[in-house]
Amino acid sequence: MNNLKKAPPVLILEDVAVAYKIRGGEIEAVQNVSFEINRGETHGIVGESGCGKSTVAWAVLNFLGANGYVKRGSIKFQGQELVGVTGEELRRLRGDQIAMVYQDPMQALNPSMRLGDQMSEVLTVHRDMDKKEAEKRCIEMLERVYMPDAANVMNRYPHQISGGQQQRVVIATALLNNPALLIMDEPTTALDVTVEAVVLDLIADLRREFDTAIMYITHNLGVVARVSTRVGVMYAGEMVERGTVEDIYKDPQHPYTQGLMRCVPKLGADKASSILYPIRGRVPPPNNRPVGCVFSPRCDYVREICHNKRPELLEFSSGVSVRCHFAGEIEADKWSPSDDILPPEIITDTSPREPILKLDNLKKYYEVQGSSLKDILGLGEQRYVKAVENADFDLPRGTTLGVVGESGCGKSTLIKTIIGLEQTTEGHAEFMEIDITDEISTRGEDVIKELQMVFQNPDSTMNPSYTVGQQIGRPMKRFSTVPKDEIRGEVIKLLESMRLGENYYDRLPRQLSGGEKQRVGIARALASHPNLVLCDEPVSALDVSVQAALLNLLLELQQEYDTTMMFIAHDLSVVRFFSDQVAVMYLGQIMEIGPANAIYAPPYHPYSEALLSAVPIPDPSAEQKHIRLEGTVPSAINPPDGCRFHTRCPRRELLPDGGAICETEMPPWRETAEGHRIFCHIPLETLNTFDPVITQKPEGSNHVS
Amino acid sequence: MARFILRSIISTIVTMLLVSIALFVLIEVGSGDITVKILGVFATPEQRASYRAQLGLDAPVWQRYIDWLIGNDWRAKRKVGYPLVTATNPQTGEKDWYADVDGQLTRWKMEEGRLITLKRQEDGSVTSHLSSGAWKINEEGNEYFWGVDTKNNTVMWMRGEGAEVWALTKAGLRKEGDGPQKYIPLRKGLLRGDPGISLQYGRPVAVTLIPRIRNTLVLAGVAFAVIMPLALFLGILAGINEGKPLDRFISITSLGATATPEFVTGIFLILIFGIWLKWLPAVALFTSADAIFENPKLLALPVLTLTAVELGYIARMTRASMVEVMESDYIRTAIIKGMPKTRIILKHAIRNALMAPITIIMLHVNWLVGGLVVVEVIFGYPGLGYYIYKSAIFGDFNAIEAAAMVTVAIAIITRLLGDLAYTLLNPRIRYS
Amino acid sequence: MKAKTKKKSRLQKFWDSVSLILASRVATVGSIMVLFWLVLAFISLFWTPYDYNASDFLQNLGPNPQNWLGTDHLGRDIFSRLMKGTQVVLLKTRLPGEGNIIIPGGVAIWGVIGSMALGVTMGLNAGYRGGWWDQVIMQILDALIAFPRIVLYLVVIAALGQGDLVVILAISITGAPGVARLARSLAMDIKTRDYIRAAETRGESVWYIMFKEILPNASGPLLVDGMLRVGYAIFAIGTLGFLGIGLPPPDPDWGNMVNEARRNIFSNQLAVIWPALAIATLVIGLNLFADGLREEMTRYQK
Amino acid sequence: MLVKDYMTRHPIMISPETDASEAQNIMTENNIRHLPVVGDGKRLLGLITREKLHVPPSDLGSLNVWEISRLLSDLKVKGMMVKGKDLITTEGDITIEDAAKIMLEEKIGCLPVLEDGVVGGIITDTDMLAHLAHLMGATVQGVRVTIRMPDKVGESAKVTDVIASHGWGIYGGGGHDAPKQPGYWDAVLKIQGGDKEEVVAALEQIEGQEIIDVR
Repeated sequence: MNNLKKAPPVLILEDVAVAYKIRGGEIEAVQNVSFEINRGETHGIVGESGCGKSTVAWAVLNFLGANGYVKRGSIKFQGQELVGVTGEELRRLRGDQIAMVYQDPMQALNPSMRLGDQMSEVLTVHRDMDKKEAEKRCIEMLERVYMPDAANVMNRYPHQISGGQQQRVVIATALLNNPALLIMDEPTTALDVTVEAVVLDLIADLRREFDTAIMYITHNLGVVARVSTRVGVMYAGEMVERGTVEDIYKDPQHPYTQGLMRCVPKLGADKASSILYPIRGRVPPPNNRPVGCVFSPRCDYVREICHNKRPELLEFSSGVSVRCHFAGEIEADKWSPSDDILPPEIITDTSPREPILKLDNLKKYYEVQGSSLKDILGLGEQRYVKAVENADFDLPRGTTLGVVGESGCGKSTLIKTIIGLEQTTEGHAEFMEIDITDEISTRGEDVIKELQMVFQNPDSTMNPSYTVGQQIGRPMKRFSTVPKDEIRGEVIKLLESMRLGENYYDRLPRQLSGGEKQRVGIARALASHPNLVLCDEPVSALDVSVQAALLNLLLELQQEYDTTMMFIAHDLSVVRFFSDQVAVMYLGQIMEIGPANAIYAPPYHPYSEALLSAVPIPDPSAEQKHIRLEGTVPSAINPPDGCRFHTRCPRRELLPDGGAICETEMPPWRETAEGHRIFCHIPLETLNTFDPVITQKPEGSNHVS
Repeated sequence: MARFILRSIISTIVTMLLVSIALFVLIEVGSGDITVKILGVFATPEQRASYRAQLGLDAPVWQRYIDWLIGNDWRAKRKVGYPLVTATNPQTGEKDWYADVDGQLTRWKMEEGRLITLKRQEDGSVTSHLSSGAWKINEEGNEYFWGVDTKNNTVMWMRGEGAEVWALTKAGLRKEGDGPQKYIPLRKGLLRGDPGISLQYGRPVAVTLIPRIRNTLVLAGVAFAVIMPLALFLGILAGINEGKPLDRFISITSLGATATPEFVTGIFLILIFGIWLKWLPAVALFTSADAIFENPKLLALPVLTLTAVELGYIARMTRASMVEVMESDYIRTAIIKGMPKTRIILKHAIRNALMAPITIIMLHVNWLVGGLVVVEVIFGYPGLGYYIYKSAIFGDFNAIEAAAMVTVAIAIITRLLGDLAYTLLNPRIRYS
Repeated sequence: MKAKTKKKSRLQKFWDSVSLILASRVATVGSIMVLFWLVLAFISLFWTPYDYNASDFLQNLGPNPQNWLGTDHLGRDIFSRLMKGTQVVLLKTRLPGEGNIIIPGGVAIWGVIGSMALGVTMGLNAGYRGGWWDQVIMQILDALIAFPRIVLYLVVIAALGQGDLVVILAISITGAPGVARLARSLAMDIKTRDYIRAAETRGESVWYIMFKEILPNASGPLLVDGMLRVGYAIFAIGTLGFLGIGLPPPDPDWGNMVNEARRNIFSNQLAVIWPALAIATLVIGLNLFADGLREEMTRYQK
Repeated sequence: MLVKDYMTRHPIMISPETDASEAQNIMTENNIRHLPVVGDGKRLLGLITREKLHVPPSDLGSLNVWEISRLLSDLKVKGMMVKGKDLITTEGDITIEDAAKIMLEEKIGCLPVLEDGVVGGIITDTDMLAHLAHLMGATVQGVRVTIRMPDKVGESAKVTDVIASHGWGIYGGGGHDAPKQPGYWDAVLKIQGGDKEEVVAALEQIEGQEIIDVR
């Protein structure tokens, strides 16, 4: 508003380089980073893991550990140089003028202190406020961040509140002293999408209210697009491009930014927008960065000069600055993928095929023990965690079923039950016409080898003690699918189809990157040529540029081997890209299941609709409906009666009596065309009237942040 | 929380039970013939058998275990037909067993084939008279009588068939006639405070053990009071100065002290303070069981030895825990919140840092007890450890069982306390 | 070709571990102290200055050019006895029975091997299987831990008498609970990894998973712990010897040497120092070595 | 229009231990004239202004060059700032005109604004001028007319009626007693929607009012 008077930026970084001393030398984790943040502005910093974005944050706070230091450049906060500030002066800045929120709120809070004490000390220490007054302020602040039952929360300990609430406490604490600069390092990464959406809204509100400058660090391009006004893209310790969100997303100049935009699945209106083109290679580790342009080994436009000379930062009139020798010359629309990163052509075979997996009202309950004396003596009522309730579907051969849902929705339990790691409580499961209701120890080898699994975490998917070859060869040996002396050859063949060479055979897991480990994990799952592969978030721990390559590879292999897949993910865009069928789960119950396209378009289940509107989309020009779920996911021990979603359902009012029926009766399955089923009391006619969640903004309209 | 506590208590009880069985079986079954130790290698098999019967060793193991644990007077009572009670012997101050015959404290003895009733009067004197009508008749038509003899056994005599037994007297084994056919050496059992007779001293174990326990508690208590605050302080000090010279010094010194066996430390200390400097008595001269109360200076070297060994361990634990806590995210949060260093340490770190060591320290008490054995042996300190040592060397199984159970009880109870302290310190458990 | 690369990698591995040790000053000092005694032990197999059991000299001599460390109360050369004393701790175990059968590996080593075998089996079962297995095994371990160590030694020795095997048994039993706890916590950690899930979905047997999938990844901390335990075992052997219930003659036992010298402390004060120092340096050396190694390994992980 | 909505939040602040020369630098670099001096927790201790940083020549008269430079380098903000009862502050809840009045009365160019007892922002004469410019619609395009009208009820309504009837909008403006013409009122309006001629033509129709300036 007050745009006649230009206030100086709150934070100015100029040519900052941060180095860590290690045994026998030092590593420059961050080089030549410059940017500034104004009052009331959110400046996003995006980049893949290991690109130094957190280091920048810690450098601002001068918290680089014993072996890190700012080697060059200057960091000016409110006109004063921060580099070199120590002791009392630094302590006064921290928590008062500069506050920080980081990723895991559970770790960030002291487990043995009351939340109230942890919050109020910010006031009592910095402002010398008396305890009572401070507590009052804290409660006010908690209410401002929409914390339910704020006064009560003050007396609790961190483990007694949910993750989303913990993050609110952390944010409230950071804001108590009204800091000029708030640094947020992946504040929503540990949270579920619907909670994330609420927290992101909150951050935007607070920024407006307090005029705080926010430095927002994340790897998620969608989140940045939603919260920031300007954004800097970091790669391998450098800021390669910087500008307003609109400019960067609409017309990226740096080849890396362009590549990034191409490999992120976008939850656009049509499926074509979700074709992914990975960036070849991987992010170089800090101790092994190229001499010239850091991106040169992976760049499609690389020329001689890129290998020898580091590019200067070029500034455009639009305010966008780019670190590339050929910035402005590269036209992103003329790019065409080279063969090695071309996604596989998906031949959609629409002819119906026989189901390979049939689930019939499958249930999985866990017994829980209460903590009252009665329970201990076994007199209390036996209670259950109802992890999976009435899973009921058929999976046709050769197709992929994506299962989405937030953490704790039972999607992992579902596949664990199918694969036999958990005993089914009730219901029936059949795989290739063989009963698989019981645990794996009761199954024959012929069933076991047809059912394999790919895991989430690349760091734990492989046994660190054995070589790649041994691990891929083990299933072949165990199921005797390959004669002993041919195992090596077979493993190498598999490795090659994973785009890993023979030289990987004798490597140990610690010599591989995350993406390579995941490939080996897939190879191991495919080694016995299973008919059904269950994938548990196989790409969610990987960087986007690697993720795309792996997804494409999986698709290719599925076509080659005619494998059926179940694919679990929390990321709706990945699932859409990958699946033929999608099931949406909430609190153990499948809420909606059907062909992928049908799920992402009306009619929606109210929960799917809320999920879709919560997903941050890496496209500032996309418009999303604003639906936010209130409250937290109820405990699976005592799930709500009737429809499990009724406690949070934003669409209940559409029913007579405000949806009284939802509280008492299980909803019916409502079936649309082409096998799309919705588990809801609201009649299809009404559901059909919902608008699509994601639409494209009309061209030229102002983006108001 | 109720669940956690209840669980600890149940586990404690089960543990004690398991330990007592293991201990009993190991000692009573594992150790060879105890009579070799007591009667010497020249005793005849007949003498041994007789003596074993007198000790009740001819009963099956499970029977002996139950007798040992909860006593056998309730079992003997059924045989005698009267309630069995104890009364203090005015001469020795120890308890003697009597049958309570209509309010009269009664014992019996057999003399030249005749059964004599001994009735103890109010004033402690004993009247004796013949009781020929007391005999009962069994199926085979033999006359027998179950009664309490003057050596605190419930015994069975057969009329006219006085067995020949070998009695152990101060002068050695003596053959006696008129002996009983069966013995049940009366005891109240460990749980009721009577672990039996010490074979070494010939007196009830409880009587000899209690002053020893007291002495040891004094030694351990003083040592504990010195060690705990000092060790925690040093550990925290080292932890917050991680990597600095002060930390190096504390760490290396405590490592050295911990890794040096107690007897080595003890001897070095004797050499230094007792022989070279002559500040303290080199050998603690515990002339009486109460010596430590008369001359507390005697405690100095034993306590110092224990401190040297234990201090390091606890300090190192505390240090490690402190270092871990200081590297945790919530401490980082506190620093980023601009909290002063002292506040971070006192308010944020210490409580969390003490959680882990406290359980470990409490677990470690049995290590301390182990150390006590050595320290007491070095200094000739009349405590529990020395007692166990002596009993073990002698093979005095009643004594060693009792003493070992006491140490185990101490260890387990402190562990229980540690669990409780942990519960109180850790809100995660407290509020679940 | 293949064999060659393997050989090279083994050499490489050896060099890796050496450099790991050298990287830590603490571990280096510790390994020097341990090596010193190991070398002495090997030399003593072939040569000692004098007969370790013969009273060839005057009694209670101080250090002199002939007897470097002096003589004991029976006029035996202390240095020879110290050297000889290393053998039974580190290098050999005397089996009971006829014929003086001797097997390689000292009492301390076998004791630790025993406790490792026992503890690892218990710990893996408790940690991986959980549930009732865990409850029962932990209860047994609790009972074992509740015994003060020395009391347990005393009880075992009171029950079974003296002898190398009894000492090994005592060390195994007392050490097992600690190893089991460590193995259990490692197993509980490792069993959450996805590769264990992968093995389970392959339908591997429980024993395969415990010993082939879990154990190799737990071996690092377990080995370091074992190293520490050798120290504890020597500590314990010394203590038992001191109490007069340790390793039986004829071989000299350091703890017993301390005990004997203590009785004559007024006539020869230094005699007590040498064996005491020997025990202390060996134990401290092993401790430093293990400690430094552990620190270096965790730094590697970071 | 309250102070808290128009003040500068998160002003640059310095600690009392800052060197005077450093303070001078900060002011020059960031082109500002006032710096609140705060302790831990942004508790206001004083205010330093450019004028306050000038060392009176009389203090320097008797010193040589070296002594002067030493004196200057030793000067801390602490000793030079406005403090105690000379330090005038305000709360965020007062109106902007009240703040202007205070500044006029006290002849100061800057008011630190306290929120919860700590510095929440500052409002300066520059802010006031910017505010005035905004009020008058200086930041928007449009026709600026000054109309002189009798000082009585209902006159403004005539103007707004005319503007509304043409579908135009008022994007700023204000009023003042007509200089040297008692009983009259000068109203300034920034009007968007019509061009100059249209606006003049329309407003001229109003009886008893006179357009005295159009631009």
